[in-house]
Amino acid sequence: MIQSLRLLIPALALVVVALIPVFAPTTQVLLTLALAKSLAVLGVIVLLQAGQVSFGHALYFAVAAYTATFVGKVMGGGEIVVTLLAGAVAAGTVSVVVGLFVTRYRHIFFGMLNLALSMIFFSFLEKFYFVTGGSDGLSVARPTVIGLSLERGPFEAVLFYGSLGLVAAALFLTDRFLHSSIGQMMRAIKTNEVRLEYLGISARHVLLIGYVVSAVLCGLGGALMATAQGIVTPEYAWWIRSGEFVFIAILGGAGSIGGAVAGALIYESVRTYAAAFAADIWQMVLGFILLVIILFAPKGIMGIFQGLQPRAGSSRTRGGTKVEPAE
Amino acid sequence: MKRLLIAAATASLVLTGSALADEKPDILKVGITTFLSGPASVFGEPAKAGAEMMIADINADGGIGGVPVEVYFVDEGAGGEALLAEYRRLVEDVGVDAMFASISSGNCTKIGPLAEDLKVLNIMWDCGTQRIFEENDFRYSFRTQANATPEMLSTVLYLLKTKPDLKTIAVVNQDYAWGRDSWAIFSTALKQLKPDVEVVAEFFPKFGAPDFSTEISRLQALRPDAILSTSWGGDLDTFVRQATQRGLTNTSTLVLPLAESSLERLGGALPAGHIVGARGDHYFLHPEKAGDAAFTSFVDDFKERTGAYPIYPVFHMAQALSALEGAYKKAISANGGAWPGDEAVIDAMSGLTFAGLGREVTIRDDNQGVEDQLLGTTVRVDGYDFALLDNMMMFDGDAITTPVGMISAEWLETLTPEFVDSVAFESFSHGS
Amino acid sequence: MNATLFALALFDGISYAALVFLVAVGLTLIFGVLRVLNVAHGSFYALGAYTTASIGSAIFAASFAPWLAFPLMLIAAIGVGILVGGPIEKLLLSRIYEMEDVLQILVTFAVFMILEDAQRLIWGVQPLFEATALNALGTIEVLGITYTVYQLIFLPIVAVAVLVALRVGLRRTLTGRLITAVTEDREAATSIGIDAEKVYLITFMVGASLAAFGGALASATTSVVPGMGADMIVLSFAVVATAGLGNIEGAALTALLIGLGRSFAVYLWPEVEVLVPYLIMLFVLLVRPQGLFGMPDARKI
Amino acid sequence: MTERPLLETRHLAISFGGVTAASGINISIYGNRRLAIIGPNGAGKTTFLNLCTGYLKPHSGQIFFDGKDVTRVEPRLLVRRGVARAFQIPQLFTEHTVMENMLLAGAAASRRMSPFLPMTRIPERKDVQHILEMVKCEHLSDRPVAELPEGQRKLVDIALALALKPKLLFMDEPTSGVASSEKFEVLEIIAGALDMAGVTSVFVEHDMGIVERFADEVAVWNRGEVLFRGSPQDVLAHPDVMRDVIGEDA
Repeated sequence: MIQSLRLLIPALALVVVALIPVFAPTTQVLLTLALAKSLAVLGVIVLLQAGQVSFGHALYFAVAAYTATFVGKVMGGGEIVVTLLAGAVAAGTVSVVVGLFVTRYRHIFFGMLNLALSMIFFSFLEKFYFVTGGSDGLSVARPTVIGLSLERGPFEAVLFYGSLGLVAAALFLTDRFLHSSIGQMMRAIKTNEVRLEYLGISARHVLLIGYVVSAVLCGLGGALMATAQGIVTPEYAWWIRSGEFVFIAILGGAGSIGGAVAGALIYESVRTYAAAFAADIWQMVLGFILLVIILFAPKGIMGIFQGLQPRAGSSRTRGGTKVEPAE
Repeated sequence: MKRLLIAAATASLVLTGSALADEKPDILKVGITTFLSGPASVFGEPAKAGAEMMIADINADGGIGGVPVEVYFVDEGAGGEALLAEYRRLVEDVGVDAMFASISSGNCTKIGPLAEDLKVLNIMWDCGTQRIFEENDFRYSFRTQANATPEMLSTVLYLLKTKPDLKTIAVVNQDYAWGRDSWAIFSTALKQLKPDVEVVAEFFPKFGAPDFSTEISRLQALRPDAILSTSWGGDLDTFVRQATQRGLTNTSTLVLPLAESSLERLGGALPAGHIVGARGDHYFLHPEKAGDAAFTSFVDDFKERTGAYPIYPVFHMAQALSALEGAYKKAISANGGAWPGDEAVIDAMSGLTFAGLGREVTIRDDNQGVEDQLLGTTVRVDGYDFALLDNMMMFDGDAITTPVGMISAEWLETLTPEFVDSVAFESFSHGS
Repeated sequence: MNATLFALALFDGISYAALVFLVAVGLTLIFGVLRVLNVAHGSFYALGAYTTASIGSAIFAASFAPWLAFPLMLIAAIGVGILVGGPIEKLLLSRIYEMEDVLQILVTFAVFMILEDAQRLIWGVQPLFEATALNALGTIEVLGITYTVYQLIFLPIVAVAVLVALRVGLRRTLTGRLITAVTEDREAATSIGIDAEKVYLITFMVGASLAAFGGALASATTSVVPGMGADMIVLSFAVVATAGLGNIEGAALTALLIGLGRSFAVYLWPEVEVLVPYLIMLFVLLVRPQGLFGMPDARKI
Repeated sequence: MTERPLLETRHLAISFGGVTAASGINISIYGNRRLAIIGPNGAGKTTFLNLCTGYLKPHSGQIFFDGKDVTRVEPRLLVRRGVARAFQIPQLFTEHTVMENMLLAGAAASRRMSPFLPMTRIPERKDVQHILEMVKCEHLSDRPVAELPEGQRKLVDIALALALKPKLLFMDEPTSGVASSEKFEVLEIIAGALDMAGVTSVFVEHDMGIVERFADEVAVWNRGEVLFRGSPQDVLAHPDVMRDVIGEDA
């Protein structure tokens, strides 16, 4: 009963998002890009549960995007199911190797090591330009969808509704994961890692699992972004993009997985329209929004939303997942 | 009289009855992507200022075909997603009639297929990668200037003509697609045209590198005859200044195909005797425009308005606007004076000849523009506190542009040392 | 690689390291005391460079004496530290010390975004270049290679002077001791009546001034362009993490390591040059998780 | 034939910057007993616990648990062998409720974790509920631990350790921070739970009254050494102990 109520609001929200392009068709691609980004942000939020922030998750975004592109090239266009899967698997694989190293670290060091690794990959993408196309990147051929070759219009529609479905599934599974024992142990890393060790649990191991989950989510987002955009560039791995994921996570509300979607939708809209109507100061606009959110609503948009409904809010904060300002 | 964008009127047949008259719009909307943030805004901002001035002139004369032009600028520096999203918004929501995109070759590559999907006239107004029309067959995209191949080939030609005894060369390029691509073209051409030149060092410092001290030390030890750098903006300025400060310019000749855009900023830092190019025949003291009142008054107005002389992106913008105007005129006349449909304007772009603020440019069958190339050697002249160009050569665009249907790399491989003397060019000296 | 080339690589590495140290040391100082990783640090670097270059261009165009370039750098740096750094600490950072480090970093990230656009609004996008200071010192020939005295001799001297001044300042002066006390144990320092707020403010202004000073010194050798701060931040992070967060001498040594690594890379294997700082960082942290000079902190249970 | 000790240390030594915190400790801890460790501040009591539970690695010496060498074994691996620990400052998961803390321990103990089964529905729920009842905290199930008073936090801390079904439990001052009027009551509950669970325990304690009442055996620590060991009565009657330990403590 509570479980079904808990899912009602997100389900309604997704229906609303699904209907936007019906009334404003030109927003469809923008929404698809925002949904792709929201998957990456979801990944960042998973790590935030353990109190860890990665300033290098663009690494997985880029690894998956380039993998999807190369797989598409090898297949001569490719099949979207295969390219997305390949991207996610590549991100997952890299994250196991990197995770074994970075999960030894916490907080600033964790964040900065991730940053360093993503910058190495960024430089690599720019350097090996005979393979990666350098800073101009590579264009991504339009893949088939379950064997069907689609024109731009139908393809974009399929991509949008497919992304929506993917995001819904990712939200559901991530929610289940975070409420499982392992997910809760992630939060335990944040509050008391020593005790976790004295329960016989390897905090590194738990963090590694969370790290891989978050990387796979980021990877899915990156592969989807590459497909929707039709191009991959090294900018996918640039540190400011990682910062942007963290930004969106906080904007949406780091404690709530729904915040990933809400944050990404709002961020993309603001960014796009700011770039259009305040071309000279769009960064400044975003900076001020970020400051206002952190100073006056540190729980993000979802926090504001929950604040409006005290009942729903208090019942959720308990078993759920929220990031509070440190006491 | 201040009309600048004089489209070369091309005689065209009036195809009676074959075209339907579209309703004449109140406004002709044009979207322009340009860099307003990031390092490339050194090109984007002057181009934007130039566009605003030139469009004001067009509108003062009644607009294009009697329709005033309204312009929308998009910041390429806002990143790929924002750019593509905004591009779509302008085409689908605002309903622009033409898009000018873009400065970055990467963005041109991204936008090419999108323009095909959206079926919108897309003028690639500044980007230089030769791949665009060699690897794609676009209907809706056109480039109203040359590409990297003629730009680099003309640089090699100028270098060999002015330094026939060239023995050694080194390169210091920015580490991104342009830096790598331009070196690939340059070195391929050089190897064909003068096979015995030795490349003694290849440096690709990262884009935006603040310091070239180590590279300069190394180059001082190697003492190559010439040092190529296709860098631009702050990177080029820094490199040239550091090279001059440390005396590298006394021992090697700098070959700087994009330095026309840095001349004024470099001020006294660029000494005489170094080779400068302009990505086309773009120069605020264009040797053939000295008596052209429209040209000189634009240059003066631009200097007055922005505090600097116009640089090649401004000239590229002029060409794009001139092409747009020319295409509409051609299509209107083909339509018996009635307002043409979108597809008719696209058709009119093919084979169009137009002129911006330099020589005429013609759009070929593959939608690539053919443009002549101007290079010169720096000279210090009284009355200017920065280097000007002397010993200029203007190379014929037809001879140095990859033929339609060929890939540049393959075409360059077919060149021989005799090519150097066979290419047509005209010489000019400063003040001539 | 012969002895001459080795020496040349050494010179180039040292002069580059000097500049890197000057920027990174401010970041590490701020982190040591405030425990905030300041992403906006790169913006101070850029502001220092812009201020120096634009004022310099104006006054030297009016034929002021070239030696004024040196005091100008110092004044510009201190001005940026106090007038920009001060309000940022007072109005923003002072409100977030109790927050999670994620939020703290993001606040400085927001400041970075705002300052990036602010620079463009104030100075436009055309590269600035003002090399009066560098030209005033002339050149020197070493092993057949011409160097600028500014880069080869002046910058390393300034870096060493700053290092010594910081060491002495932190140990011998009252303010320095207060800063050290807060660095070592924030609670204890506050409990014996040290005004931590004031210490934070002063430290932040000093740190920001150091970054701006780095920018001011760099402005004589490089073009001042939009976006110049973004790269500097990442490099400074690498230095600070490799050194051990909050460690000033460590930052000096790491800067030297990175500077030399980079210049030797240019001589031996130019393709890996950009990767050098990160590779050094990864290698060091693999062997010593807390950085070269960092102390592992054990939790009391 | 003598009984094999559950835990045995041989010549265990460690020092921190010249201060010796353990100087060759030899001690055997036998099953089904409660051993109290007493001694003045700085005698090395907590260090001994940290060594036995793997938090610190000895500079020399060995530790055997259940006859096997466990020197330098990581805490979490020691836990899996049956050595649990409660802390002087309760170490809890402050963003979770009491029940969630216990469920984390339950999940940790079984180490069978599905990534999609909600923690609230794991099969170990019954076991941990029972342990909460043993420490008389079942009524606190849904309270966030951050809200609990110190005494109850101590109990939950011990319950977490018991949920691991250890053979041996180390407790560092189980009654510190508890109001003196409640100390006996708290220890009564702990002792009852330990008996019910059949867990051998070692606890550091300052209050002689509590030692006398709840310990089966007492070991006296001083300057990193075991000064004396015996029944509570013997120890409390020993003159050195009276001088070195009680004298200071009183």
